[in-house]
Amino acid sequence: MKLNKRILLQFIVFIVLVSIFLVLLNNLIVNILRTQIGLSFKWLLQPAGFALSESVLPFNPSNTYLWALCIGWLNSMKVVLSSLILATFIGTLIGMGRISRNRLIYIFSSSYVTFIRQIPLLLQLFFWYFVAFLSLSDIPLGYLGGLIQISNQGLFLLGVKLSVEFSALLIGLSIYTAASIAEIIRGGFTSVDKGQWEAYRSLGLPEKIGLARIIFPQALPAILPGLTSQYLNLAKNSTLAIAIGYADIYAVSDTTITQTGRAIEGFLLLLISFLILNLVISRAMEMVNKRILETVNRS
Amino acid sequence: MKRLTSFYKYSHLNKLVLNISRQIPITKKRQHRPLEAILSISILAIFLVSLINFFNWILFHAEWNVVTGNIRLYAFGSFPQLYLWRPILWILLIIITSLLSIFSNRKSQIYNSLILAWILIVPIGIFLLAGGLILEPVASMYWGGFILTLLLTLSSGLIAFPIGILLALGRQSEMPAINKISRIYIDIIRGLPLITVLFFGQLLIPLFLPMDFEINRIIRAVIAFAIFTAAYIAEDIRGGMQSIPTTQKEAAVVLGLDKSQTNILILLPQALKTAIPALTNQAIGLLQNTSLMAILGLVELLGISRSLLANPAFIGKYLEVYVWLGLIYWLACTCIALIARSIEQKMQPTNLNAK
Amino acid sequence: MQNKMTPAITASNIIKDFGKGLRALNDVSVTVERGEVLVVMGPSGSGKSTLIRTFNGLESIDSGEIDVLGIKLNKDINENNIRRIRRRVGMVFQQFNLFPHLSILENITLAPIKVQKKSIKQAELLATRLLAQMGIEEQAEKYPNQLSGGQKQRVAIARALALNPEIMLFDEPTSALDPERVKEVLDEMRKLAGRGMTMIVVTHEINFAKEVADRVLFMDEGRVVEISAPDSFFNNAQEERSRRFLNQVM
Amino acid sequence: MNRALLSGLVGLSVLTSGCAKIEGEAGSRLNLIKRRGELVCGVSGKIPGFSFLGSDGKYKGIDVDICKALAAGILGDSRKVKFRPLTAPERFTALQTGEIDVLSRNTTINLSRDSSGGNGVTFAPVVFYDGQRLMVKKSANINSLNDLQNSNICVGSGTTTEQNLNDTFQEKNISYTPIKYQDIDQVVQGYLQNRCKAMTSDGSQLAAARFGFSNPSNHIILDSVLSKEPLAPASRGGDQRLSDAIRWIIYALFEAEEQNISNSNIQQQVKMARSNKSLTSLRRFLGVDSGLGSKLGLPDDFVVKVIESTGNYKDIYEKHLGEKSSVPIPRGLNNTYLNGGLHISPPLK
Repeated sequence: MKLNKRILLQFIVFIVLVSIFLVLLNNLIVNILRTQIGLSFKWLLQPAGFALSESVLPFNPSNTYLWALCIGWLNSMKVVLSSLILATFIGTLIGMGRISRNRLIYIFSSSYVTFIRQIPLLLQLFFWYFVAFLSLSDIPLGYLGGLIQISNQGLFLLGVKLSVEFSALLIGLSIYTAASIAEIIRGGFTSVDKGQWEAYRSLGLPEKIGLARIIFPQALPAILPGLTSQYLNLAKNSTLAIAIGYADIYAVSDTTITQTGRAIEGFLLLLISFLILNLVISRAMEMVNKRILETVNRS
Repeated sequence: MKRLTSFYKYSHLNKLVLNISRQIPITKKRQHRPLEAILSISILAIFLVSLINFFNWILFHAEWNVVTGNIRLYAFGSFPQLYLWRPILWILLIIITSLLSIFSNRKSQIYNSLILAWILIVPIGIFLLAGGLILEPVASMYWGGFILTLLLTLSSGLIAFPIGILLALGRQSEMPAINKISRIYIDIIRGLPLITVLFFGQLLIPLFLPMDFEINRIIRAVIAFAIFTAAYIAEDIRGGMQSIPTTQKEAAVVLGLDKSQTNILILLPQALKTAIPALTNQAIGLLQNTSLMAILGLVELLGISRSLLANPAFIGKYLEVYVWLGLIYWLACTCIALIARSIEQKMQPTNLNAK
Repeated sequence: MQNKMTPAITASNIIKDFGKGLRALNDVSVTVERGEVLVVMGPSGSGKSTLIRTFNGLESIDSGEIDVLGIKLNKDINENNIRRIRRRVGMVFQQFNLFPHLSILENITLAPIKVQKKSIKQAELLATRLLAQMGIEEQAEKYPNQLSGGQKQRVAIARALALNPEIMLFDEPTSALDPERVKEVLDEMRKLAGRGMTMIVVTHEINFAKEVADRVLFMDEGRVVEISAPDSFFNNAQEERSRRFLNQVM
Repeated sequence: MNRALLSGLVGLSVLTSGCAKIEGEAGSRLNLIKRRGELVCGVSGKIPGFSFLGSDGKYKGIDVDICKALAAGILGDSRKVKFRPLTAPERFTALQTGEIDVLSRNTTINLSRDSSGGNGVTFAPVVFYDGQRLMVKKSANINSLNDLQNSNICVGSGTTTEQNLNDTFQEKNISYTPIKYQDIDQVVQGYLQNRCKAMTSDGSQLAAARFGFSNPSNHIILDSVLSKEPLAPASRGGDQRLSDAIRWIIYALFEAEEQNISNSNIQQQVKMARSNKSLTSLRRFLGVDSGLGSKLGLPDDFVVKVIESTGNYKDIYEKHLGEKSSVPIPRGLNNTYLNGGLHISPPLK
């Protein structure tokens, strides 16, 4: 009797959901029929007719919409991967600062985390783009003997030119994500038993070696899952690129949808490209995870 | 407000001192290494220089008329002057409820009715803003600025929370259909950027509705935020439920409680308590995320600021506006954190009997 | 009450597998009479906890049959029967398993109110009486983590008794306690036995077993090795394995 | 999905859509507006002179006043209008889903937008003739498009502006990098901050933006016109009663200017028409003799209501874009045909 009730409950939930779905689908079909456009993906092969401010591979307006979307996706990948590295770097530093015995470093990194996390990322991006970068002059400021140059036309890193949009997005995303990564790193380190810290200190091991050889390997298993989800968040947040004029996958889709009027098709493609982006990151992290755990276990 | 900030500062300092003192016994004797000293001094120097520059700008270079001249717009959008008392009353109610949540005693009658108060805040707010019955109606197009940000945050949070709980329970359920549906929902939504969900809400929801079926864009935004946030809340609560030892469930069923009683009376309350920090982050995230509606054309706090920046009188005053917005968001998020922390502290069993 | 002659629990040939060739219970048969105190002993991993957990359906069985107060359990899970049994059988765990978010009083009154649909007043009256019996009535408003281990376990016993069960199962009730707290819990169990409660107790407390038990069941590797009166078990165990065990623990 | 199920679904949809159509014809949106007692108007909200948010929280500009005129004509009261700020991508969806009644958001008429196979909206008469142009800094020494070889150009994304820019520059073989922003305020910021050598938009918007700059004379708008941009209000396609009403209210604004009837002399004109039976055309225009309004489903004196509240086209123009306004733009093509412009009203008879 109990079993029947359960099957009935599931059946009801299922039927309700399916009927909601069918009603929505019906409305969609009605609405599509009404506009007389129908569903089609043929437009993907028509020339896009718009240029992109930057592209990883060559692109010009006579290329197809499909290629424009691919370029948008690659641009997304580019900014996600580079922010991911920078965010991890900053996040690790700040995270270490959060467990530092140096009061100044501790206070600095703590206020970094609380401050950055209480302000919307979108606002931060506006700040980095319109205030920090575009307020600079045309004449580049050089640092480190000219290896890094910075101006309102972008960043020059070792001769590589990065556009302002890319640089602002890179820095904004990295600084924002670093605050969360710092918390994960800190959590990982504090999850290691206090006795372990006391143990290497009482052995007279230098702090650096103790951290690197004793604490870090034990903290890693606690850090990696959190890190993966932060990387995925970073990828998702990269869509805010549209607010500061970087041609990422969302921005290109948005333009495409406006120009073609193909909202549903465009939206579907956007979803698919995001699923792929997510998949790439989580698979890569799985591999890294495995690799790291292997080496850690070996050493 | 003043009391609130000083309270925060105080507890923050306390925590800081505690943290530092906790680390002292391990250090025994602190060694000062030159590298560390240089690092400290340079951090301090950079910090001070930027601070001085910043205050210099704030006091002597910034032109604050873009802020001071438009406070009403930032706060209420284009809400008609005549009825401004309504949103003001609502904000006062929110402030009072927040203060009560922070300062009231757990055993007091007030504390027990706080949950109801927080739930009622949303319909009261909608009533005060929209009007109807005895109040003159005000169309939602005139809502904007901070009250719209608040309304979006509170109402989507209120809708997302029960959905999140149901999804978390569904995700734990042994019934395959319900389990699968919840899981698919959670996985898909969590895999998507918020902006795409909002985009869906603003541009595609109308396509899924019957022709001429008008649905307010603010409602569509709330639906989109709720759809999005519910998936995250579900995962946080599920995390909380997984952290409860299975023996709790055993103890409950042995007492003859059935599945739903076990879930509602035993597992959920404990899961919610463990999930409070995570849920706080969700609430803060939700408040911040409402700013994305500025991209999609809603005039909430960030949106109204961008409309203002388009006014010829204020062109180029973005730094002033961004600093001002940053301050407001920071204060609002800090308030959420404060409320959550005090609730969490009151829920600690050791504090339960404390006066 | 209606059939005083039938045993409280009859387990016949029950088998429980944990998979991977691990057999937790291997053809166990045992009968517990009404009013009897059965102490179950054995080395760790011998299956004694698993055995008593099968009596109220916390563990399913793979073959055989259990009859608890006339209600039958077998390899087909019958939720309805399990629920009927649980209403009449109380259980006390090693780790107390009190609900940390509820006060002591709420812990005890929860099931009477929600399961037996008693009024709040009635349930609280009962709870206060039970707490008073155990000498911890002043703790009623506190929360579990403000209590000592012994107090917690007594609350757990009170919680189980609040449902007025016909059988009580104890799963190593004193193992998690500080030595000085063990006595207060065992005293409560003695009182309970004195009132004629049917009890099945998994424990390592030999003195308790000697003093209170009607019979001792000794298990090893999922099998019942021997089952006899405490006098004969402790002084004159029949089986080699029992003797070896007793040598180690005594 | 099962094929039979799918075809069944489509059949069902056709059925329901048929019903919807019949319903739609019976109840024009005009009736809905009257019943509601309010007109919902979509505007940009970010273009000085056309529609932008004043510090008093009210929208102002020529697009806004067109909406007010429509409200006055349809409902007899120019205050019975609500403004809904819209971004470029959502404007047509908002119209199609019935979220707004009228779109008055500097929208260019073109074939794909007007046709039933395209965006399927119906355009009212052009209220502003514009052309896409480029603005550069004086100091940059740029005189023609060719001087913009290899430079960055700030442009609003997803607009016809972007497409025109691309078409023109490709034709002339000038290579450039578009820096694309979502909204005009960002385009202006990007340009002012030297992210781009030039910004492009409709000439009127450039002029409006320039007027807000701290030093307007440091910027010049190039003579070359990249495209013609006739801007017009729009309503949902297939609703003739509503689109007729909108069209003729706007024509009335032009006609009033041609006849020199403005908000300052309208009462006088009405008096005159009432007392003098020989002024047939004036009496018809002002609704003293009944007939015209009712053909549109409007009150007979709709013209009076419109002119009373917003004035004629010239009054609206002078208020928001005239020499004394905050965004002065010479009338040029936007004058009546009597003064060498393009605005002309067919006879209101």
